This record gives sequence, C-alpha cells and structure tokens, in this order.
Amino acid sequence: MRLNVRGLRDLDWVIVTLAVVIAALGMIQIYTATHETRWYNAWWRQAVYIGMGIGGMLAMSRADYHSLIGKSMPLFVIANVLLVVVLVVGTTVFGSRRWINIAGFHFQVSEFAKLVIILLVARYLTSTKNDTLQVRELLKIGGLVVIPMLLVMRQPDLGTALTYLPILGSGILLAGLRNRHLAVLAIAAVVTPVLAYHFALKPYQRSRVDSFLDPESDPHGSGYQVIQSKIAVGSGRLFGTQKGMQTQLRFLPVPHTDFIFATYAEEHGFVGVVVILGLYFLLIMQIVHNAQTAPDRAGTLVCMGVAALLLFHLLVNVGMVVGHMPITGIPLPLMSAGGSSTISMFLMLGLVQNVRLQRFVH
Amino acid sequence: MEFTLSRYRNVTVLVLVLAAQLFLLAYQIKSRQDVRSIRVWAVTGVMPLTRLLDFLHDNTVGLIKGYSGLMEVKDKNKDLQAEVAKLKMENNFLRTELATADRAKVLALFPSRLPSKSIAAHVTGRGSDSSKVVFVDRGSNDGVSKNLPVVTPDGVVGRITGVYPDYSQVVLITDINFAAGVISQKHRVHGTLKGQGNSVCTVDYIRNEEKVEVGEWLFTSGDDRIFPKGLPLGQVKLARAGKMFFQEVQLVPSGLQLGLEEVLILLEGVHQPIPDHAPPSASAKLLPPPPAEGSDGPDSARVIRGGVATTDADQVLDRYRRIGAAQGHAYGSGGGTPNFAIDPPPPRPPAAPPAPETPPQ
Amino acid sequence: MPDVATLPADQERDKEHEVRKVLGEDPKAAANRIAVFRYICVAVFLYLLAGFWALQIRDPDYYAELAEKNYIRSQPLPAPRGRILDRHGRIIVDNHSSFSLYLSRDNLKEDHLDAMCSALDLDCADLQERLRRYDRTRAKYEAINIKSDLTSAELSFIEAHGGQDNFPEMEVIQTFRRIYPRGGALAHVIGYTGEISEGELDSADFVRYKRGDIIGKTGIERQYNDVLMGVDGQRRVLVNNRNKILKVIDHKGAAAGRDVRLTLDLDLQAVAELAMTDRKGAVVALDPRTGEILAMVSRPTYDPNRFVGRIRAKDWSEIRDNLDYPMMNRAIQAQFAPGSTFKPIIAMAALEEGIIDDRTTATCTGGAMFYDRFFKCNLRSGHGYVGLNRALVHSCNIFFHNIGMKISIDKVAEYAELAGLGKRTGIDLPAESEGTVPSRRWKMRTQRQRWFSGETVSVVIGQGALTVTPLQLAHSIGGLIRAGEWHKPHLMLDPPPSLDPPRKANWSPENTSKVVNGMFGVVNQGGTARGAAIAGIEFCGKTGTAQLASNDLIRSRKLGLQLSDNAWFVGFAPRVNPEIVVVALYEHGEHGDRAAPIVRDVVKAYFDSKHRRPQTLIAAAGAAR
Amino acid sequence: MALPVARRSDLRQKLRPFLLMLAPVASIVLHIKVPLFSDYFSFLDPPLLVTVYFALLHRDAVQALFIGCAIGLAQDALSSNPIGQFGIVKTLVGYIAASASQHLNVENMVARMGFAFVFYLFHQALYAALGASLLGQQVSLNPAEAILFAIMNAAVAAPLFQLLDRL
Repeated sequence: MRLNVRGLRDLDWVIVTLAVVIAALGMIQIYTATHETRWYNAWWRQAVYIGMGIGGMLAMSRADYHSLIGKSMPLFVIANVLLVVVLVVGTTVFGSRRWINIAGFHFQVSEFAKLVIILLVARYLTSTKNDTLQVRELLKIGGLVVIPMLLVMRQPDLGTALTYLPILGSGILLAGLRNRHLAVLAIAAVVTPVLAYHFALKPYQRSRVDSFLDPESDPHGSGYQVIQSKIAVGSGRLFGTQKGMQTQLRFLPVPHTDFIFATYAEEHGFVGVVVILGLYFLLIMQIVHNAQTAPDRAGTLVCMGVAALLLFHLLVNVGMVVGHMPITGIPLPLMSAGGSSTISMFLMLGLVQNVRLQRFVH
Repeated sequence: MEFTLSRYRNVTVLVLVLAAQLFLLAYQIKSRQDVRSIRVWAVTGVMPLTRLLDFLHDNTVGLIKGYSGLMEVKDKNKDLQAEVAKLKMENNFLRTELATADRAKVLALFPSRLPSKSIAAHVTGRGSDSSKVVFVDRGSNDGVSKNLPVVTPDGVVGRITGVYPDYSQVVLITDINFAAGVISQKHRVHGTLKGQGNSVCTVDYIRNEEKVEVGEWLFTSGDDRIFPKGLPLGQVKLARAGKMFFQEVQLVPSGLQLGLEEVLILLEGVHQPIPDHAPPSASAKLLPPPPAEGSDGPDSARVIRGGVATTDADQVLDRYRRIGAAQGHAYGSGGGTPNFAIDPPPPRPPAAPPAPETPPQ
Repeated sequence: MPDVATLPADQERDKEHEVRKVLGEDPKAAANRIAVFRYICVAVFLYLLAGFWALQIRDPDYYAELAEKNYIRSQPLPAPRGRILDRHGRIIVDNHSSFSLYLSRDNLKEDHLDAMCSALDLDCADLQERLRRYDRTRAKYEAINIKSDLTSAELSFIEAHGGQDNFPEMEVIQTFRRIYPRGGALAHVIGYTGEISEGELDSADFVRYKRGDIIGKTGIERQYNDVLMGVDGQRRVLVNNRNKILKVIDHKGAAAGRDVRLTLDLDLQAVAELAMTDRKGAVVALDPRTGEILAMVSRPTYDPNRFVGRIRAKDWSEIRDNLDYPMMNRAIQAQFAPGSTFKPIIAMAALEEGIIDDRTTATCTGGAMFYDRFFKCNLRSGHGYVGLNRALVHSCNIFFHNIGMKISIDKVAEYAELAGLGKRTGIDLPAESEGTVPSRRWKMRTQRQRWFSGETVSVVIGQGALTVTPLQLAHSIGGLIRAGEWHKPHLMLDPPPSLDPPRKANWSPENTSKVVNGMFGVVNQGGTARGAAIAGIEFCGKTGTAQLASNDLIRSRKLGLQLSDNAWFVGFAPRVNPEIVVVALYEHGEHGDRAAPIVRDVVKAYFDSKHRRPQTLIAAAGAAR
Repeated sequence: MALPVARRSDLRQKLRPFLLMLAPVASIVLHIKVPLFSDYFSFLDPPLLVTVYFALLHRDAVQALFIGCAIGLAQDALSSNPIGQFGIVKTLVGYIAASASQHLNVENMVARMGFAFVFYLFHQALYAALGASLLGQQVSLNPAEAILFAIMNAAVAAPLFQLLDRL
C-alpha cells in the first residue's frame, strides 16, 4: 500500500462532512416520515447502511483507482452476469425484480453497476487518441453501456437504467465530440424517447409519463403521487409545517424512499429546501473541483462520472417531487432509505477521495 | 485545504446576496407583512433630498424673475396659495350644489359641509416603479393617517396608502387599486370609479337604464366612506350601454390634468364632523355615511334604484287601474260595463312614477 | 471489492503513464468542458429551486387548499333563471343583476370586522358568531356570503376598501335576483324561489340539484324549475395570498335558464286581479277549446318579492300565521261546495239519462219536503211553474231536488267524475286538490256509513259533501258546453307541453244546447245574473251560492261573516263555440250575483283585448325581444 | 474558475467614498423627482445608469453587486411593490456588468453606451420576468418602446458617465 496515515489527513473532509450531514438529515427525515408507520425502524437500518457506507468509502479511498480501472472489464462482465442472475432468481417487489438476497440483505445489483460503469467509461475514454471522440470509439463505449441498461430495463427499472446515461454523457463531454456527432446525438436524444414511449415502454411506465404530462387528468391513478407530492411540498410554504406531518404523509406512498424530499420540503419549507439543495450543490462542486485537480485524465473522468450521476439523481428525484419530472422511481442519493443506493453512493465518493489522494502520491 | 466557496468568492457572494433578497421577498409575500423599517429609512433618507432639488428649481426660477431674497414673502406666498386652493375648492363645491339644488337649501347645508380641516402638501416624488404612486411631504407628524383623501382644487388626486413620520404615500386615482364612490351631477346616478393604470378611469355599477351624459361632471358620492361627498372627479368621456345590465362609462380625472405639485390632504371629512369615538381600525379611518339621498333635492325622487324594478305585468296592471279610474269603474262590482279597448289617459307624474323599460337580456 | 494489491505493480504503472499522457495533451480543453458542466449544474439547481418557489412561495395557497382535501378557489358564476312571459310575450317575471358580498376567511383579520360591519350595517356580534360556526363546519377557503343585494353605496365602499392595504378579504360576486309583479299579483301561479331545503334535497324531484342552489318553491317556478333553471358556471382561479387572481384555471360560462311562455293573458289577469282586490277567493279563466289557462287569481295574496334572497323571520311568520292562508292557491286548492253552479252538470246528467225532458216541470212554492225534511228554495215566494230552462235561469232548487229524488247518487257521481270533478285536473301546478264527489262507495270508505237518499237531494244543488276547486269547476263546465269534450287545463305554452287528447263523453248536442240556453238566460233573460250582461257579447253563466253551514245554524248561533255563504259564478262566452270560461269564487260573497261582475269584467277584457290584439302583439313582441 | 485579471494601470481604480455615497442617492432622487417636472423624462433610469457606471469603473464584482443591491432596495422601498424585486435585478446587473468589464475596454464612449443600452434592456426584461414568475404580476412588455427607451438611456449615459468621471 502506498497510502498510509497521511492519507487520512489528506482526505477531502469537505466531501466527507457534506455527505455525512446530508445522510444524517436524511436519516432524521426517514425517522419523522415513517414514525408510527409500518416502516418505523427504517431509520435505524438506514443508520447501519450509512455506517457501512462510510466504511466502504474509507476502504475505497485507500485503493488505487488506476488498478480498479484496469480491472473494469472483468468487473463489468461480473456485473452483467449478476444482472442476468437478478432477472432469473431476484426478489420481486412492486412488480419488478431488482434484488438478490444475500445473507439476509437485499442487494440491488443495478446500484452497484453504476460504480462499474464509471470505471469502464473512464477506462475507455482515457485511451482515446484524439482530442475528440471518433465515431467508432463512441459506438463502442455506447454499446457497452447499453448492455447493463437493457438488462436493468428488463427488471423493469427504467429509472435506474437511465442513470447510466449521464455517466456516459459526462465522459463524452469530457472526451470531446465533434459538432456533427453532437447533432446526431441530440436528434437521437429527442427521437429515442418518442420511439421508446410507443414501442419500448410498459403500460405502467407509459402511464407514468402520461401522468407526468398531465397529473390532474387522472388524480386517483398514476397522477396521484405527483399531486400528493406537490401538495406536500406546497403546504410546506416558507418555513415548513409540523401539522402537515400528520395530515399529508399518509397520502404519500412510501414516504421514506423516493419521496423523502417531498416530506422534507413539507416539514422544513422553502428555507429547508434551499439549505439542503445548497449542501448538494457544494458537494457536487467539490467533486468537480477534485475532477479538475485530478492527477490524470482517468481521475477526472471518474470524478466527473460521479458528479454527473449525482446531479442526474438530484434532477430526476427532486424534479419529480415538484412535478417537473416524471415519476421514475430513482432514489435521492444519501437521503432516501435504501441500503444499496446509500452504500454505492458512499463507495463512489470513496472513488473521488481516491482520486484526490493520488495527487499526493508524487 | 481548498474549498469551492473560497475559490469562487464572487459567485458565492452573489448567490448569498440574491438568496437573502429572495428570502426577503418570500417573507413579504408569505406573511403579507411589509418590511416597514426599510421603507421608513428610504423615505426619510431620500425624500428630504428632493427638497434640495425643489430648492434648486425654485431658486433658478427665482433668479430669472429677479429673486427678492425675502423668505417671508415666499412663505406668505405659499400660505396664500394654499388658501386660494382651498377657496377654489369651496367655490367649486358651491357651484355644483347651485347647479342642482335650490339656493336656500344649499346655503343652509353649506356650513355643515364645509371642509373643516385640510392641510396643504407638496408632492416630493413619485414611486420608483411604474405604478401610480406619489409621495407627499406630510406624514403622521402632521396628523396624516391612512385612507385620507388627497385632492387639488381641480379634483380628486388619490388616497393615502402609506404613512411615514414626515412623508406619506399616495395612490393616485388612476392606479388599478384605486376605487371611489361617484355621483353624477345631472341625474344623481351612483356608481363606483376604478382606476385602470392608464390615463382614464372607468365607472362601474351604473345600470343601463340610468342616465349618464358624455361631458357630464362626476363627483364623489361619499358612499365609499373615504371621500367626502361633493369633490369633483372629472368629466365623462364615454358612456354607452353594456352587455350585462351595466353601462360602460369612462372618465377623465380632472385632478391630474395640470400636473401634480401642491395638493390638499383632507384631514376631516366634509359631509359630517369626525365621530367622537376612536376609529375602529387603528390605522384606517372610516368616514360616516353621507347624508340621505333625500336631501339632494327633487331630482333624486325620480331616480330609480335597484330593487324597485318592475316587469310588464306591473305595467299592464297599472294600465287597467288607470282605465278603471278613468271610467269610474270598480272592478268586480256591478255597474256599467267597462270598455278596455280604449287607451287610458297617461299617468300623472306624482301619482305613478314611470316604470323603466325592463332591460333586455 | 477485489483487492488492489493483487495487481502487478509494473503493469499498473504502464497504464498510469498512458492515461497521464493523454490528459496532459490539452489541459485547457478539459478545463473548459468541466466549466460547461458547472454551468449545467447551476442551471439544474436553479430549475429545481424554481419548482420549489412556485409550489411553496408563489402559490402555496393552491396547495394548502388542496391539502385540505379540496379544490382551488372557485367563483360561482350564477346563471340567470329563465324569464316567465305571458302568452303574448310580455314579461311577468324578470331578473335583475344584484351583487353579494362574500368574505374569504383564510386571510381574514378579526379587527377588520368592526369597521366592515359599521360601514355595511351588519350586526357584528351576529357575524362573528356565524364565522365561528362556519369555522367548525366549512372548509377555510370557502368564502361565505355575508350580505346580498348590495346597494350602490355599499359597492362603492367595498371597492374603495378592497385593496391590499384595507380589507382584501371582501369579495363581490354578481348574482341574479328575481323580480316578481308587485303587490302579489300572479303570486300563486308563478310561485317563488328559494334556497333548496334539506327535505327537497332528499326528494326525487330535485335530484339534479345540490345544496345552496336556488330552486322554485311553488307554482310555475317549481313546476318548470328544470326548464327555468340555468346551469351555473364556475370560474376556478388560482389566487395568491393577497387574494389576487394569479391565473384562471378554467372558466365555464353560465348557461342561462330557458324562458317560459305561459298561456296566461296579462290583460285578463290584470282585470281579474283588480276585480279580486280586497276580496277573498279565486278566479280562473280558461279556453275550453284547448284547456289553456288565461288567468288565475287567488286572494288574499302575498308578495313573492319578499321571499327573494333571505326572507325576514318576521315576514315569514306574518304570512305563515295569517288565518286567511295567503300562501294557498285557492284556484286549485280551495275545496268548497259549488252551490248552484253544479246544476248544469246535474241537468246534463238528467237529460242524458232521460230523467227529465222538455216537458218535465215542477211547481216551486218557495220550499218543499223531501225525505221528511223541508228544503227552501232561494226565492222565498217561489218560482211557480218551472221547466228546465226557467229552473236554470232562476236557479230553482225545487226543480233540481225533484231530479235528486229520481237520480241515484252513483249516477250523479258518474257524471260529476266524467266532468272532471272529484279528481285532480292534472294542471301543471304543484299541490292541486282533488275535491270530493260523494258516492255510496265514498261514504262507506270515509265514514263507514251507508248512503241516505236524502243526501242526494242536497248534492244535486251543489251542497252536502260535494266540494270542488274553482279550476275543476271551470274545467268541467268548459267541457260540458262543448258537448262533453274536456281538454286538460295547462299553463305552459312554450316550450310546448305534450298534451293528452281530450277526454270525450259524446253527449248529445241538443241536450248541451238546452243547458247552454239556460245559462244564457241566467245573464241575458232576467236570470240571477242579469246585471252582468254585456252588450254585443253572448255572455252565459250560472250563479252559485254555497252554504258553509246550515242557515239555521247561522241564525241560532249568530255567527259572523266568516260563515256567510260563498258566492260562485261560472260564465262563458260566446254561446256558440265558446272561447272562454271563467269561474269566480268570492268567499263570503253572500250571493252568486256578487261574483258575476268579476267574471263579466274578465270576459269583457278578453273580447276587448282580442280586438286590440294586432297592435299590442307587435308592441309586445318589440318590447320582449 | 477565475481567469487571470488583466489589471489596467488605470488611475480610476481607487474608490472615492464621497462619489460612492452621493451618486446612488442622487440618482434615486432624480428618478423620483424629475418626472414630476415633466412626464417626458419618465423613461430615464438614473439608478440603473449609476449602477452600471460603478460596476464598469471598479470592476470588482462584489463591490458592484452590493452597490446594485443597495440602489435596488432603495428603489423597492419607494415603490408599492414588495421589497426585493429591484434589489435582485440591480444586484445581477452590477455583478454582470463588473464581470464583463474585466474583459472589455470600458473607457470607450461607444462601449459605454452599448453597455447602458444592453443593461437597460436586461434590467427591464429581468424585472418583468421576476414580477411575473415570483409575484404573479401581469406584465405587458412593449419591445419597441423598450428599445427606444434603451437608446435614450444610452444617449444620456454617455454624458452622465463623463460627468461622473470628472467628479
């Protein structure tokens, strides 16, 4: 090991602090949101996950990301095999197979696959020759990322599958792209959703999109969650409400996972929202800062991948809470209850720490 | 240790300052509370400086005229101007009364209606946004309170909406938040004037069957309990039948036509003295209701008020009543056979007021 | 996670070298691309914050209201009820616009109430009590009506003080108010409107309506409520916390109710109204050829204008406790013995059954014994030697008592019921009475007694258990004079009602003309109503004087006017192919000839206005449209 | 990521407290007073011009945004709207103008007029957008009028900036 005690001191404590504060706020929110419901012990389990996550982060910071990138291809193969396994023997919850049960823990492979994809993208895009990506390289990396996406979509879990895209996107952004290719991609970005809507989406996914486009059209069906979420947020007003806790939460299905931010916004109001979004913003900015000061291009790619992933999660989850985004069922990193997403997020932050610590190696 | 915040000091400060102001805005909207302290500072800080500009303006004008340097004369002049303004107003008031009612009655009424107390004020500045708001140099120290009428001899200017120690904010008659009760000069038609945000005001709630003429003067009616009765508002510019029962009436406010410089704030209402008991709301003032319509003279008896509208049935009934009266026929009793085929004599005015045409729907 | 140390170090270093080299080529390009990401990041966060601003700051009320499990503030756009017109299109009932003040409670400041109350002449304690009550029962965002029918002065006050700096909780809503004819004219036919009651909400007639709707309570207003009532519109608006409308979410215009044209003729109606002034009773005029009601008056009356809006408790108790029952529509609800006006029907029955013919006579000496009881005739000196015609003209009871000796009560009942008595005529008005036609079955059912033949002798002169409503009488005589062809009486002209074909009895025209001629004589040949003759018009009729109690009883108990006889008159014109039948009931009018001038005036008005019609029609049509 | 700032050897970098205090107040006084003498001048927006002037002169974004903020809040206080609308807009104007001035030559008369022109439009648009989005105000923008007023303000800006330079 090249890293020693010095490493601890050189950790990016801003990231650690921000992540822990956000996670702690999330845990408190889980407690109040599930208080006196059947998920009443979720906060305690979340505390355990956070502890495990922090441990994982420290462990990850000690590895060398270069060696991880070097092993990214075998890891990628393993991840895809596991995703296939999930489809075969996974636990079904809410009509989708996402988890495999290992020693009593529900393990969501698709969450950890993000980590692998970050490494894979970093690996492929560091080895490009030119300042801009060639079509062949683009197709190659794109094709690779599409494999786990399709597997995850089969579960079906469109939201998580989509989170792989920003990783790829940030990589492509960093690697550079010709205008011509950019235009093609832009057209694809517009056309694909339309085609997907008509041919690839399952009816429940289609109705989610429908309800996103017009939530009031079906207030008791798919639009229900959007409306209830908006009501919860709106009744938070400037400083939040305590009364709402009793009245509104029961209208929100699973208030402690995907809609944790709605309950937070209700309870803490606009002020609380600004505070926590500020924390996330600083976290992302700090990760980007690490990307900029990374010792090499691979480090930059890893950090940017994490930042892009985090940003995408925020955009989709928080956007969903205020009705700006369709309900895709992706969690809010660090806040939503859930072992896999919490731990994998901390592991990714560990990767960022790793990149940072590599600066001091030479 | 490097940190994003310290590296991007400028952006951070910008974001903080913007966020602080957003919160300020949010607080005001949410709690419907005004941040009065900021306004008080700004008004008391800025408004005195406008005097400086006035001073410069007056002095330059004074130099051209051969500035005498006698401050007393100037003060005296100012007092006299206020007096002239007041007299002009009274004159105006009297003229309108004379135009409609008989002389003796007006003379008897006049003393009790005379504006008992007013205070001259100088317009020091207008609002900094596009709304129709001005500031005047009299405030709570001079006895000004919210909702007091602001007038010039030519007409109503506006109403006090914000009071600071030495200055007040006046919402002008043309502002969209302004409304006042009006009465027409010729037919004593009541309505409600509303500002439109531009140079004309509209008058609402005048029924299609009521008579308003273009060019006619409108006055405050006192119904709004803010403006005393009888202040000129302006001349009717347009009056035409509207779709749903009510006319479209537009008015050019007379109080603003000559530009704003000196105004009068009416500290006490004119149609009655201030009541002994304290006003119900600490900041707002409510005038007592204006005297009953009956005192307006014979004209008012002919005005048909809402609520006594009639239908054809009443007219037919009335027609047969007149036929009966004309032929000396008692309905349902014996005697000669009546002839209903002839038209009855027209009604005599005092006995039966003419029923209005039922408004078409 | 795989262990890092397992990788050979040199391989690792090669890779490291490679990647560093690539990045080193153009650090500036990478920096610029990272900057792009930063901007994206800022944009995303601003986008999210904007979402929260919109929900939590800009229009939180919207969501607070939704949070109370309710909707956005909705402003009712009341639909005007249809007008009610007479047959020539003249307006009987109209609307005029009125304004109501609503108080929105979610931004109400308690200390504003005093000032508002004093300015608007409201009872402040009462208002506060109402607010407290509403706070318990209604959602907070729901505005409550605190004053209706605002005067011009009140509107001025509200508008002038409605700004943000005064009392922004005040809200003015335009509504429509019914205008009914003054002085209670037509009140019973037209009825009045009011807020739907709990009982009505449960009834089948009003399933379409909801709490707070204004519905017709009686008369035409109730009968044709579905036609008259429009569909209220609604404007749902998003208002900010300053009560300012931010956005109109949807705007559904009100659909005005349909106008209703009645068969009533205001000319006749006016004359009938005037003729009944200061009298108790009813007048019904109808066209026997169609069953169209031309006039319908009931007295005493009430002013429906007092029911518009909220009726004062004092007014209501005054009307309710009045022993003269001003709310009762006597034309269809008063059930009295018809007296001699029943005689034409008996005459018709006797003729058709062959009990009497032209040769049948009786000798009237002012009274006679029937079934051990002395019956007086109306003329104490007696009518002498009378046939059918003279019996009708002078209303001789003895002649008819003789018929009563020969005819069975069930025959009487058969003819009376054929003529439309003893059952509802089916007029399009609510709460019509049935009247009574006695028969053996009827007596057994109601009194568990068998019929005494002596009672028939009373029934044939329209006394005894027999009761009719004025409308029934007009209907039955109207059919009789058309040789037994009864059209269902109705008030609706347009929209055209669906009418059953007339009921027919196929009586012989000869018999009919005998009765009609008798009735012609009543007016024109020195009969009981000779004062009511109209020059140039063949006006026919029959008087009736109905006892409310036995004359002996009156004399012995010295009862006052309240038991004095009811005066009836049923008249029609012209003699051949009659166009109009009028019945007047003049309660306590003492004698039938007191009711005759009422009918005379109405009939005269009918013919006078018929000749005037061409001009008035044009004028009326011009005024109505 | 801050780019290296090419500081010019300009003598006007130094702050003059007296001007800094006086000019904003004077601008506001002019803004609320001059239209009273004649409505013709109501298009003038001296507070905005002064904000832009200070931003261009000092090139320090933080300072400029605070000046803009102060002027804006004062304007808000004298309006009938909630406080903060002008403040936010002027803060942004100050910041952006100062940031832009670091890259451009701001001594040039034409450039200054250009700045005044652009920022007037920016100010109007942002003010309307803020009013519409945050306060739910009804906005009626007349582009032709706005451009005309922007030109007139730019025309006034040139001599005004010269005057302020000399003070």
